[in-house]
Amino acid sequence: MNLNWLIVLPVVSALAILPFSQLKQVRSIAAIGATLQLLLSCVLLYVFMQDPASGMSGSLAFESSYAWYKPLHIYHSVGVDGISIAMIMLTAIVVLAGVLISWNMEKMSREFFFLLMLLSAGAYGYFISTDVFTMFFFLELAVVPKFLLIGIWGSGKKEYSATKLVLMLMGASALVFIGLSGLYFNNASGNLSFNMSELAANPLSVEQQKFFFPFAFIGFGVFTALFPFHTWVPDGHSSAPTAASMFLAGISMKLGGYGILRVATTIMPEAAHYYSPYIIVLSAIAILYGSFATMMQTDLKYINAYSSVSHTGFVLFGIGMLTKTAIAGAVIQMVSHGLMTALFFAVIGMVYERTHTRMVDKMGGLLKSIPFISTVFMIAGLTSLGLPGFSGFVAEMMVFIGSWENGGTLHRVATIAATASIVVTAVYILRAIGKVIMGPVEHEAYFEFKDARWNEKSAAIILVAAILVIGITPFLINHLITPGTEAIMNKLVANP
Amino acid sequence: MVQDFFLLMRSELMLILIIFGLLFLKLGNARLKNETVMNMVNAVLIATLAMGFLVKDTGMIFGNMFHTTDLIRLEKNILTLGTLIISLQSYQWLKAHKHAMEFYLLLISTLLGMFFMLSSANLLMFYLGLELSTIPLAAMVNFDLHKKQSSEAAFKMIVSSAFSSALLLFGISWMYGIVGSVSYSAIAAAVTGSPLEIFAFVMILAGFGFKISAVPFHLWTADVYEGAPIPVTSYLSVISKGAILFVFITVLYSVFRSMGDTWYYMLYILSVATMLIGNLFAMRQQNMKRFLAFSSIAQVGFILLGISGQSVASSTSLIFFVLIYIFSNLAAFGVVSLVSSAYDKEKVDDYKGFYQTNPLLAWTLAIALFSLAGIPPTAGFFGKFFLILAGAAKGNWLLITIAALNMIISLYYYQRVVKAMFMDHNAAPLEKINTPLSPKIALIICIAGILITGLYSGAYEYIYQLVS
Amino acid sequence: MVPVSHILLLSTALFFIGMYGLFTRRNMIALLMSIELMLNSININFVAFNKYLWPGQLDGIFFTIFIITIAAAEAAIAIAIVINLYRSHLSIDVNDAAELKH
Amino acid sequence: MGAGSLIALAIAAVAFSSIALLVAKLVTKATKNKQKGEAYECGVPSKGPNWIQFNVGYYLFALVFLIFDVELVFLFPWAVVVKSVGWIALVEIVVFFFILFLGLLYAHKKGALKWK
Amino acid sequence: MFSLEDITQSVHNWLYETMNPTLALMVEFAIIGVLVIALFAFLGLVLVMMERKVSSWMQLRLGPNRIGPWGWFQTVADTLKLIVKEGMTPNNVDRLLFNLAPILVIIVSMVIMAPLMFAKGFQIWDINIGVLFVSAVSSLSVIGILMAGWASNNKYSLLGAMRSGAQIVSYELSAGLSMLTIVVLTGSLKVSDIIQAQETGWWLFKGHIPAIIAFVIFIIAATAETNRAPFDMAEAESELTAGFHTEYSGMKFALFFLAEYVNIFVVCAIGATLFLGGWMPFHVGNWEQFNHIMDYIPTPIWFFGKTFFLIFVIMWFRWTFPRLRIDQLLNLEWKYLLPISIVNILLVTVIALAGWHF
Repeated sequence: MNLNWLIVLPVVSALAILPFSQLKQVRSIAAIGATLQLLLSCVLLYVFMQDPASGMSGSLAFESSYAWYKPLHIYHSVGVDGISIAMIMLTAIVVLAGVLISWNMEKMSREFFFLLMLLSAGAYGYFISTDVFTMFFFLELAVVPKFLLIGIWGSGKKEYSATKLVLMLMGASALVFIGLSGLYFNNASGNLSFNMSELAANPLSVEQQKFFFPFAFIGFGVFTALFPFHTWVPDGHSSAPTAASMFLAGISMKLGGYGILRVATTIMPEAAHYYSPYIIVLSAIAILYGSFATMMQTDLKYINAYSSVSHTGFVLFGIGMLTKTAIAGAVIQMVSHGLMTALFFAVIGMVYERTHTRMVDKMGGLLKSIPFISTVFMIAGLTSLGLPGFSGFVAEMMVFIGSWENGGTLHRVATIAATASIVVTAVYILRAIGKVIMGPVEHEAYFEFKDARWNEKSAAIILVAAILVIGITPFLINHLITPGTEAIMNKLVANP
Repeated sequence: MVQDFFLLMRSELMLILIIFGLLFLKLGNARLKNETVMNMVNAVLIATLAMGFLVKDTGMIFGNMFHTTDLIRLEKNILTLGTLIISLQSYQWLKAHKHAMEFYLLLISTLLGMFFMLSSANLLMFYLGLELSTIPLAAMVNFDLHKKQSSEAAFKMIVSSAFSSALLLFGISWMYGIVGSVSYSAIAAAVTGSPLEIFAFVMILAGFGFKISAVPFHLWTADVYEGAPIPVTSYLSVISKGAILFVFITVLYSVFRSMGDTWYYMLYILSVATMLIGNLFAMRQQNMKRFLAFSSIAQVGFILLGISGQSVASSTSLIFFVLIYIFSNLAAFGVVSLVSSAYDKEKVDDYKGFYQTNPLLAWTLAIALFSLAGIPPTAGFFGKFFLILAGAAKGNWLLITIAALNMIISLYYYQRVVKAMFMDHNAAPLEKINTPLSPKIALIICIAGILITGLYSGAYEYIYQLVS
Repeated sequence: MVPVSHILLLSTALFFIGMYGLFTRRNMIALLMSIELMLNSININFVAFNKYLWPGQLDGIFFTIFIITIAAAEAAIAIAIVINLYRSHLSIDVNDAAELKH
Repeated sequence: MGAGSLIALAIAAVAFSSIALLVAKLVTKATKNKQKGEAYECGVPSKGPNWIQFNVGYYLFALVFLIFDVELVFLFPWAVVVKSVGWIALVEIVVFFFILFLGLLYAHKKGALKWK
Repeated sequence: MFSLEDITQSVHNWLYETMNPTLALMVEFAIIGVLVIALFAFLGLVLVMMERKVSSWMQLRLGPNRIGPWGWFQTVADTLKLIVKEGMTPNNVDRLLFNLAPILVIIVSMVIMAPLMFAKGFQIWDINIGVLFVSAVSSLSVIGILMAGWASNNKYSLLGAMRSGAQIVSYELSAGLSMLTIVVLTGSLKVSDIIQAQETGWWLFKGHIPAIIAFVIFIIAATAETNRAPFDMAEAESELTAGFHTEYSGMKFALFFLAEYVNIFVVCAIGATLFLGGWMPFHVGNWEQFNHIMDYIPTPIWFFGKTFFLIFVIMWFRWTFPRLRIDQLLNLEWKYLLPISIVNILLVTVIALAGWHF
């Protein structure tokens, strides 16, 4: 199977949107495109699982390579392993849900869906790249659509948020770029190369790793809301339109974690060991800070945004622990958080559309007027809280177990501190659910509300289904990602 | 010999043909419409461009003063293409201008000067080409005769260009004293890096610094760019700068190759200063032309960084970047020019809500700005990435970090314009602008260039193959 | 015969006097004259080098002739611009030409 | 005699004129008069600034002259060697003059050579 | 054949034998200075007198006739008068420039003497770019004139100076081009070479039509360059009082006056050198006897004779042609003389290359 279809499909659907200007035409094209993407991802998953030779052996599958900038040794090479496929599935699901949620986007609909498709192209391209240059290309490709999506369709202080987001993310890519060029020039083979497997086979000297690892790590880390650089997350998420929030929190934040796994830890394993304590400390701070900050919030979007900081903290936390279970947990947390937060933002969007407010204090008793939406809201909240049966539980559990495997004192202390955040999470989630869903109905007008339309329902159902699949049958996803994580672990173990 | 002459100098001869044709038309009392003149010139420019690609040949004529290689031919073609785009874009402005023919006379003369400059194998030839390309430019800057600003800019332009020529010549004269020849090959063979040679080189470098407006030699740039008519501004910022850069790289790489270590540090300092100052000043500009002027200064900083790499990849990236820069900057200037000629508005604030009324132009400008900022999938990303990569080959990571941070600063001010167009509210945005055919074609070429040049690597590989 | 170093001293002094004039004078014509001074010092350089050090080739003399010509062309354009400027500003003082300031 | 003679001549000129001026100064008697220092305009009192703005035509001629005078710079070396170089020198100078001539025609056409 | 060469050579040798080289050089310079100053004085007296006499003859009157025989000492008396007149400086002038201008003009006209060959072997400096030197230095005089006009702070002066500047620079072009025709024919810029090349005949006769055209143009341009009538726009006394030297009086005025006459002499000397063979005697083909007789006439007499003939021609013009208006004057140069000169120089190149001259 040619992986490039994953890039071609969204690009084609984006271009197909351009000639039309009516919302009806545009959204159906987008929906068809997103559905095809999901189907293609499913096919990919199926083929991958079925192919015993390449599929589950830990090496990359469906590899192909085209010379792009030959004099500079830049190739457009693609390949996937389990981790990538999980990310691709996540992207496909969130994109489809996002398109469905934005079904009634009246304002500049053509541009909106065009950018959405472009964004997904960037994400797919990023996840399938095995050449760090193309990876970087797609990483940056995904930034500008975000800027425009937030700046044009957003709400609140959207210009400020958009500017902040684009500057921080581009700054992050600049750091990534330095790390990448360090790899390009200094790898042990002596050839200039951007190819991941070549780079992994010819690692840098330890000194150079120590120099370049922070660039790559911090660069990717900013995408995943690494502690001092997380400030774009709350502003960006809360100002963005619903679909863009879903995308930002659901996919975009995963780009960083994925990049750290692929580039920082796999190619520079010694440095990963060396910097592990710093990563742990920073991510533990992010987890705690995120959850405490969430408690202060009364705006639903801010609640979800800050909780995202906390949740993605687990991703970095798991990676920083450098144990197999923790890394697997981090991957599952990426998927789980992607789905959960997308669902949460979707449902916040639905609520807002009806109540015209996002303030927790000003709502109440929604369950009585819009039961479907309220139920979904509750599911999202409980996933976020980490209730068994939902995906959040699996992910966090694995991260904690994996963390405990790492016997360092600092690691233990950090693990305990991070675990404590669950309690805080429970507090703010339950409070929000209690105030918004339960309790007395705030306004008479609430009874006028119509429950979710078909598009909202289907978006929610897709996401909830995915959450449940992971939550109830975690071994499936574990099975999918194990070869990938093992490959990373082998690297880490071989180069202490 | 004669055959050589016609073959090697065919681009130059075409331009001379245009110049004389226009002169004769002017002298012969021809009452042509400006549009006719423009179409004629454009047609000949296209022919020149086509001819440039036709036959491959290299050689030297005029007692080894004029040489042509495929690379030089390509550089000339790049400049011709840029000039063609500018010529198409100036339609709006020239359509009713009294002196359209003279404008083309001067324009083509400067282009001819650049061609000679590129083909020079001798500092004398280089100097002649340089002056042929700058002196008419000063007159072009003053082309809006009734505007005070225009004259002021022209005066600044001519004084600073004369001063920089003087610096350059002073260096050349010392070089001549040391080496005894002004031909590139003789100098390259004789230069060893003695203190006196370094003194001469610094003077030459300062001269070049003025021409490419590197900080601290940039003071004239913004004023001149603002005062000049927009087509001239775009010509100044793209074509003339590009030509000088092409020569600069030849001079550095083939004439002063043996002093590479010395000038690496000079370029390092120049590059950092240029990027920083250009960016910091660009941030606070309200006028689009000044803004683009300072941004072009910052771009030069990146270019210097790329040049400091001293490798085949450096030259390739430079030429590649200039090609892309032509597309990007001309697209931006094209839109600014349309707006300016329609409403005489040049402030960034005037662009608020521009998207609501002129979506296509807004997108064009946005893509151009993103390309200038170096954001994928535009070609600017590739251009900038390769330049920095070329510079990074030297392993000076501090420099690379500064460059990377500067990219962020530059992104800040580029997105400011995009923000104004797409996001800011404006009760009375600029009305819909009617875009005539030729600017439209120019913009389409630019946008196509921006989108294709980067994603399709053919151009880069072609240049690389010619350079190495 | 005058030693070459004297001539070079003269030309270098002229060059920097010209540069000083360029940076300190405020009259546009004075600026142009300063530039001419610089260019002439370069001419002296070229001729001196040609005569004393490299009498074999004529490169220096050629260069001088071309510099003279081009300097004249430059001056012609510059003066034309100054006249145009004078018509609008009624002054040829650099300080009065301050439309373009940020 | 060499270049020194030029200096000798210049010194002689300065000496001659200054001696003449000095002698004149010594033998004349200066008288004071209020009207004497005024500018001479045929007895009519001078009005307005005397450094007047003169016809722009002078500038135009100066500019055209500048270009044509510089052409002479090239012609002198050319004239010396034309016989030894041969016919190609004629061809080259014809091209040179052709361009100059076009310039002159252009100036004429633009009315730069018309006294206004 | 009588020659001054022997005299100069023996003086030179004697000087170098009796004293050290530096001193000898100094003494030589002093001699040159004295000689040139003497020439100046002589020219001043003679030319002014000549002008007046020629004018009067042309107008059928006597001219100066009271002082000395036929009034010959009139100019001496005039000079004395100028010396005792007060050389005043008006109040509102730029003092430095005002006083510098006459000196500058004198310097120019004196320095320009250097390459002139007054007789066989009698020349101050046989500079190898003689013709270029003459045309370069002569254009400096316009600076003195502009200086005087500007410094005077007088409307008439300024106008006169501007007119004179425009006129001089314009006509310099065709003067230079016509000089070049001879350079093309000779292949040298050296005055002695040019004269030597005319041993077999003067260029005016040898050079066919182009030389004649060039000669005519040269004479016209020379008249204009020296601000002589009919090109005396600059000091058109009926409209501008006295042009650029309106404010000058006494000795300063005298210096201008002197320089003007010396300039007439210089341009005529150049004309004589280039077209009429300088000190070369008049030879006709192979009339050996005639040529021999001509050779007996001393070379300075040939030179001064030719020069004064040209001066006479220029003075003749004054009373023959009416004064031109400034537009006519510039038209004549830019629309007629310059194109003709350009065509002429091409023509002479063809002749020189084809060897059609004698």
